[in-house]
Amino acid sequence: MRYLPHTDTDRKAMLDAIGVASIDDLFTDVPEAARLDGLIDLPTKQTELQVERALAAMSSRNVAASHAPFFVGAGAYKHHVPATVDHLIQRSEFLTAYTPYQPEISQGTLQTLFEFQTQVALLTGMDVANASMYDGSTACAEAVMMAARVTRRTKAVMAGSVHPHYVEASQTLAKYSDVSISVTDAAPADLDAVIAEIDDTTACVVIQTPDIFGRLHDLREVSRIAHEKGALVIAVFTEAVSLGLVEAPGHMGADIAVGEGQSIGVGLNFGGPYVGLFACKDDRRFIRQMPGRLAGETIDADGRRGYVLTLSTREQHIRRDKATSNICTNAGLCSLAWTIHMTLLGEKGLTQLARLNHETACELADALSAVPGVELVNETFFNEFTILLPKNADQVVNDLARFGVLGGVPASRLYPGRFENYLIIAATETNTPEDIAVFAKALAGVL
Amino acid sequence: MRYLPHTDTDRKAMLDAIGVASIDDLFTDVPEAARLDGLIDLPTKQTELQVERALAAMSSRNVAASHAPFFVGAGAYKHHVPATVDHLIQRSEFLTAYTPYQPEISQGTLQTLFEFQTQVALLTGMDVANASMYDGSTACAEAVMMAARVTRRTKAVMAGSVHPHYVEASQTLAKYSDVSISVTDAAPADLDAVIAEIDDTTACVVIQTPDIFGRLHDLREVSRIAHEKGALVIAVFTEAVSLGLVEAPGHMGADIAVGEGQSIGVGLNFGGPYVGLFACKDDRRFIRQMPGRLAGETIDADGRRGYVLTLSTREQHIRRDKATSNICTNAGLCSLAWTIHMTLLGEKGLTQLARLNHETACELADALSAVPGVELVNETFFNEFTILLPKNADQVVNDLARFGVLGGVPASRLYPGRFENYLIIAATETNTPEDIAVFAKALAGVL
Amino acid sequence: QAEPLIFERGGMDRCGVDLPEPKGLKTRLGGLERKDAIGLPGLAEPETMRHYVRLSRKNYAIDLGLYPLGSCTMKHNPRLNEKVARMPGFADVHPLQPASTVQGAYQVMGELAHWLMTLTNMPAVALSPKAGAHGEFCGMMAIRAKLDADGQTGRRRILVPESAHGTNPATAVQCGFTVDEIPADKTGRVDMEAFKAKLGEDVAGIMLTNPNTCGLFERDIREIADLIHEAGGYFYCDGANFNAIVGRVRPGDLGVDAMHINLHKTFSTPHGGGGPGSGPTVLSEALAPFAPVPYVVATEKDGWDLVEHMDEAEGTPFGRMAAFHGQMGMFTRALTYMMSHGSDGLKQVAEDAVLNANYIQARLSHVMTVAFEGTCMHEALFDDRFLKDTGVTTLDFAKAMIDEGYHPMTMYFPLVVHGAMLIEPTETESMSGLDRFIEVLDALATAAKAGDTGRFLAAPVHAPTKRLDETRAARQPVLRWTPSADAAE
Amino acid sequence: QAEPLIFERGGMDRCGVDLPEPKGLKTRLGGLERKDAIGLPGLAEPETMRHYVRLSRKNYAIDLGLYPLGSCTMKHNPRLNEKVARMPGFADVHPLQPASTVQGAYQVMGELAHWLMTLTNMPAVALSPKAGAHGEFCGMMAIRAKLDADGQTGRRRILVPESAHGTNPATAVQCGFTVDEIPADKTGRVDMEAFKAKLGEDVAGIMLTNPNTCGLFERDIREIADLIHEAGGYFYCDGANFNAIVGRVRPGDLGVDAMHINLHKTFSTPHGGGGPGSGPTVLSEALAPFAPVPYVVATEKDGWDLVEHMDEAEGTPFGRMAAFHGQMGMFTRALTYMMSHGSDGLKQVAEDAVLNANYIQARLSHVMTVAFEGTCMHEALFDDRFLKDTGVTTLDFAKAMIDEGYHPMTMYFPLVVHGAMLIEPTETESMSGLDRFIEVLDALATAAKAGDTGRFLAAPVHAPTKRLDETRAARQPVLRWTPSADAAE
Repeated sequence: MRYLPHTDTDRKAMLDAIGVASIDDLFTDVPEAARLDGLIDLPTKQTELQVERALAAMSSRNVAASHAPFFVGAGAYKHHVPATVDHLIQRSEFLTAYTPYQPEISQGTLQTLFEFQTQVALLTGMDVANASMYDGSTACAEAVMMAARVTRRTKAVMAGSVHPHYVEASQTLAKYSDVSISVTDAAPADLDAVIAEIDDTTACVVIQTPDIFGRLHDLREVSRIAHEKGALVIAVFTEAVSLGLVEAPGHMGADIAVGEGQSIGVGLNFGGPYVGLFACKDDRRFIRQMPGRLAGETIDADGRRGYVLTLSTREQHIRRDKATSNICTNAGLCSLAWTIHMTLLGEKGLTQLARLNHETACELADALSAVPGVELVNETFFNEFTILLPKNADQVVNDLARFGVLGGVPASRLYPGRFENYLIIAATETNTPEDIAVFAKALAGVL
Repeated sequence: MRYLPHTDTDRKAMLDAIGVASIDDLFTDVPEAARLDGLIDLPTKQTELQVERALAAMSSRNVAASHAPFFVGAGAYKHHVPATVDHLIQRSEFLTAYTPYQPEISQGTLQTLFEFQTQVALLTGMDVANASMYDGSTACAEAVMMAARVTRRTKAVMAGSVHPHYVEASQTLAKYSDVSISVTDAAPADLDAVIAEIDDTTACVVIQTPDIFGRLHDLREVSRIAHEKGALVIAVFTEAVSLGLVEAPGHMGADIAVGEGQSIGVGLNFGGPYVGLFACKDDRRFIRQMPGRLAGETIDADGRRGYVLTLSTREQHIRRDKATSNICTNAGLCSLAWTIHMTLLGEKGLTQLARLNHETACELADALSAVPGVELVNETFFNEFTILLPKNADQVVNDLARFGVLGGVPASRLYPGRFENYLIIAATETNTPEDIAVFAKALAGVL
Repeated sequence: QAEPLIFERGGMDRCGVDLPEPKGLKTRLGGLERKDAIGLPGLAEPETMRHYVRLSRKNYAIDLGLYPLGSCTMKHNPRLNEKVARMPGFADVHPLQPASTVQGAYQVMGELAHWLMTLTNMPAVALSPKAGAHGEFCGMMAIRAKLDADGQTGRRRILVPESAHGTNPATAVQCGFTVDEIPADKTGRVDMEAFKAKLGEDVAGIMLTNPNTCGLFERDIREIADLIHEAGGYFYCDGANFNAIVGRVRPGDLGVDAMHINLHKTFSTPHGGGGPGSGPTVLSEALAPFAPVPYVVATEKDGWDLVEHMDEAEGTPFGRMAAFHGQMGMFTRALTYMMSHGSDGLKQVAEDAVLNANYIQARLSHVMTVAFEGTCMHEALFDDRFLKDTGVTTLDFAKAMIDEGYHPMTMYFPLVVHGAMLIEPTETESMSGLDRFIEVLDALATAAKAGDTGRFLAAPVHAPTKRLDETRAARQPVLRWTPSADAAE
Repeated sequence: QAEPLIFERGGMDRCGVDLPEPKGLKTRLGGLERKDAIGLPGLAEPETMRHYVRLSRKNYAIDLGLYPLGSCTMKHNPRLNEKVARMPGFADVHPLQPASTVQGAYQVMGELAHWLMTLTNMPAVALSPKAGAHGEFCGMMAIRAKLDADGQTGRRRILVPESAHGTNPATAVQCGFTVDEIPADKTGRVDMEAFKAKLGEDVAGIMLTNPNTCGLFERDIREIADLIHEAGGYFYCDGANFNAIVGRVRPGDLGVDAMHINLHKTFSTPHGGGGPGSGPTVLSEALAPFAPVPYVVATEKDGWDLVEHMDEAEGTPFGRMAAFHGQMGMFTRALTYMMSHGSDGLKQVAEDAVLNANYIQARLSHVMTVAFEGTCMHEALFDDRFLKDTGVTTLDFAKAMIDEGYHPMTMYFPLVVHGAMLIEPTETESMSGLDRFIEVLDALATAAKAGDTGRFLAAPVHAPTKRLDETRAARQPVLRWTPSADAAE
């Protein structure tokens, strides 16, 4: 087999050196009943050519986002990723390295993480950030638990317009803890409902902006009220590009900002792997309760600057059952892709990219609003908005797919049994004027 | 522009440091009449996304070999290249390095070339090989010129069954030299015609095996006769994989062996870049007359083994008008791909690969021979053979393409006005039994 | 050479992408435009390329040499897997596209699930866990949900061997359990007497790594499974070491109720400097109904569908682990890897992994001290007795390995052994490669005993940095760059 | 660390690919089966990966730092180009497929030809030359064919400046010409009086690099063109330095008859450790009819066709340069690069390239000796006067640069300058990057003058090897590995 270097001669020589007669002699600790005689009933080995063809056949059964007018968002967005990003993350030294436990031979990963942390902090307007989480949804869930630890309170309030998957992931993590989560109704007046729920037992409020329907929220009022009651504000975002144009959570009073970084550098990947961003205030109470890895600056024996993983006394491998989280990986390679893409963009590119996204969405909103029977729900949006249709949105999306248009996410897919005529639509810099025209025409056709 | 690091502020500061007022001041040596005022009439800069889309559109107008039953050969062959090969040649340190003129910081390239030279020598059964040529056809042309220099004779005899492009490339290189090339008729009794042409003025005979029609030739008799008359034998091959199963030119009396290495590691690439293999006897007269670069072993100041480019007194940058060739590049990255693929294969893989190619061709030959009206021309072949059709082969190939089958090369495409009903067909390890069945059925359909 | 941070080299007006000029349309942001500069420097593409290529060269990697981190399974990462993961039908599809446009993606999930269930002989698998620890969480949530469904609300104590990965106790607590440690016996395995003594009506289950973190197969595993079941608890198996037995032993045959499978270990998806991982979790008949959403199911007409809401599920899912469907990019890689090896190749993987570890243990036992007698599984565990009175610690020994061109093994874990050195070579190392590694360790051990202490204390000297001050980093945390904080240099 | 050769590590029974077992069919080889073992060792995939990754790290590369090789234009290689070249419609098509199945490939050739002709203001281009020297051969063959067609059989002398690339005289000879050298004047340009004196009835033409190899624009180029034309000869322009003027000056406006364009220089296809290159050659009205086959033509119905036989051509092609149609893999990369830059970006390329070279020249002129006065084009030429009496040669100075982390500049070329150092930074270097480079050269020059000779003579000490003995390699050539020849080590 091409990945296994031993010849049978090698194996024999090694068994001799060990002093056993056969490989079976090394498996004698396995209870006899569990020792398999032959092979497990699965196909046997295949050549590279065969495997590549089989997987290519599966790949070809999917409609790739680049091969259709594409408007699907709701937590994952189609953006152009420069070729440089994918080239760099495939460097052997990044791709095939492990967690930088030996910092002297891991400075590449560590310095990159330090850059990542700084970029995330700047982007979110927060003080510090960790070295990434699995994704936005788990980052959100961890933030809720962290807020409870910091405040020593047990009630979390989540706006109903937070991505339902994020709400569910948070509920799962909190399920058997002492934290209880109350979710407001996903109605237009989200923030009022959230504010109404804040009391002296509230650990945190969780608000997404732009929210799942694409609406922007000003966090300043809710922050003021929450802080008055001793509660923390967790700001959530699913579209990191929005922060190039929209006010940062850190500048609107958020104590913790979490979100999905997929838009920058990572690509769609059918939902994963993605990269969770996690930032908070520079406060000892916060940092000690942070989940996940942190890279920090230090010096070496010669006094020269270097980086290490630090503050690991929060973590499971040191603290075990007292750890802040059971997490022991970050989204390493995805955070690297994020940092490289962000470095290519810089302030200039990011703000321009954000503006292009917004303008494309504005044009799309106008084009779709002009389709008879279609009503634009949003007053505000960044690159995603919701429309109200005269018929079932799920059916419309399937009809559009038959016309070759990937036309968004029916709100009912996220809120089963609700919002059945609502369609959530995203536009990015990858959409051309032709895409928009094709979409509008197809939509008119299927309504 | 994304590849240009200067800001306008930088440019201004640099002009100041130089002491000129504007960039135009650095172009004052250009005659005024030739100084362009505005922009050349071509499109202006485009984003990465735009360019990628435009090129993808062009790419999609072609039928890729992997997307159709594919049997086209005649000098370039579809083989599976392991993913490892393409990954490694994209390593920055290989991809973006130059010719190893500074050996101390080019040992990666140099050692690889040394390995390449050794592998080529072993594969061809010759003593030494150079660091590669542009491709097989130019390697062939250079071999003819080298033979003339070595023998101080001026007549070259080429078999008519050498790839016509190779013959033409040789004729072009010899055109204004004192070497004259006589080409025998591309008839069945090729070698007899070549032997008949050998006389005391003959510098070399050039024979391809497998030849353009796929036929194998035993070089021993012609070598004996050529050597008796003081002529050299140049063996040509266009399918390097054949040497895993067929006797090597070096073992049949060849003095120089040249060929196309594309089959190993390189891929189809619509005809280029490829990698020319060039090997010869270990004889001072030969080596001094060899074209192209050579890597050689030496030691460094500490006595440790290392590699350098060597024997450059043959080359144009030293010898100028007295050089053995004007060549000053090799097929660097392609020779690297070749060496990596050959290392993955090793003796075991190469011989097995060759056998699979041959067996697939045998099965294809049987399947096509069974189609009514089709006659197999070859008595011997490796992975390519010629069939005689009851109608024009060019038309048949076009008809097959409409059925989605890429069915070979009409001989008349290489010999204009001749062999109009002959079709040259290649089979490789990438052809499945289904491919063969589809081809036979389609062929029966279009005849 | 020191590589500056991008913040020290980039600029606000520098940019490595080209974008069309915005049209200047009126915004619809409701007045929430970002007001101040963000402060993110950019670099042109050539500078970006160099910065990260140069940084990369400060890393050690599998592609450079042996990476014998015990418990991490640092095996060769085939590039075919990378190629497949980038096929447009996998890399460029959205998780919420209509089912008709992602049948091939669902098929990958379906086929991967089939392979994992068959290899483990377990009836269900949850694909969505995003890493090993997330998989542990999945399995323990299923156990908790099952207990609650059965009204076993008094069962809240989870038994965890002291040699366990730290994630085990952390996960148990996260699911509302308390942790009760079981000691190891003198053979490095669960002390059966102690284990039995801890069984009782409040026991929810046991979390056991097998092969365990000492690199040993738990000989009494069937008995442990039977006893925990008899006691009314469940058996969570930490699958981090599945590489040692894949294709030869099926955890389902050992009485396991839940086990996560690290695709990034056993099935060779790349570690990427710390992630992303992927931790599908197989579940027994008892736990299967509680599997989280979403999951794929085969439809009647030869297609696939996704069950993504709890009320659509057949059972009673404990919830959703994360947004969307799991680490698709890892699924394609792992499936590619499994299909490449096949059932025969995977068996060979386990055998060669175990062969290699035993070869190292056998050949180094005369100079280093093997922690437990007998043959090991896929990793060889040494302790620091051989360094006694040398003044050289396990850490020093590890750093000296760096100077010899090797990544150190896992240090100080498992905790049951003093100064542990846990060496996992994996099956993708050649015999000649192991021989060179063994020679180096032999020479180092010999040097340490011969009193060449300075060499160890100063190590590493051939690495991109000298030994780094981790204490300082923790005492005076600098977690981001700020203009003023370029202090050291 | 020394990396052994594969021949020292691989084995005949080791293999890094999987293939189906052959069926054992009867062969049809006519008894020509290979009899003896070939002797090619193999390695498993993981070992192959490590071997070549480790070797790669012994190379310097553009992606690691400034690579100021004069005359080589070592600029940034965008990865978009690599991605495009690998699109299946380009990388996985055969040159002899039916025209209907490769229209997109012909389109690439057609569009590339359009860009090249427009940028040079020349009416024809031959795409098939496989490298710069091959392009020279193409252009000189066209001149020779034109002369012969016009019965100018007495014209066989080609004028070549002494500063020319070695390929120029070698190529001229290859086309049956003799070479007559023209000296340079004291400004580093063609000595016009000497040039005029060499004109005559046997003159076939001139081969001139412009900007020339001293990095200077030939101010009298229009006069040279006119004079050579008046004398009945043709003007071959070596286009190696086109990067300095692309987008700002069109060679066709200077009276050029033929010029090759190194796609791997001006248009950034990667150098790949020495190739592959690509040298399309533009031709004037006079030479166009002699262009080699094959070439693409637009058909009436919006498609493309390939003219591949001489008798199908409109003109009288001098022949075929090589099999198939040229370096398609370089065409796609170069077209991608041109479209990315556009006419505005390419103009900026020339300007920034010239700006950077002049910046280096200006800032180093106080410590190093500039060969010729005045501003330069895209490369700065220094001689070794500043090293006089220091005991340090250009070679030593170059090797010392290696220890400072830089690839040396081109040394001892052009020949017209003593101890030449030809520095071409290219436009993809940033100002701050140039500043660092300048500081290093300044410090080295200062050190040399200060008598710190040992440092230079010992250099490099921070490279993968110490200085290598090139004389030994040439005197006792070892051109391949043989079992007995592992002598040194």
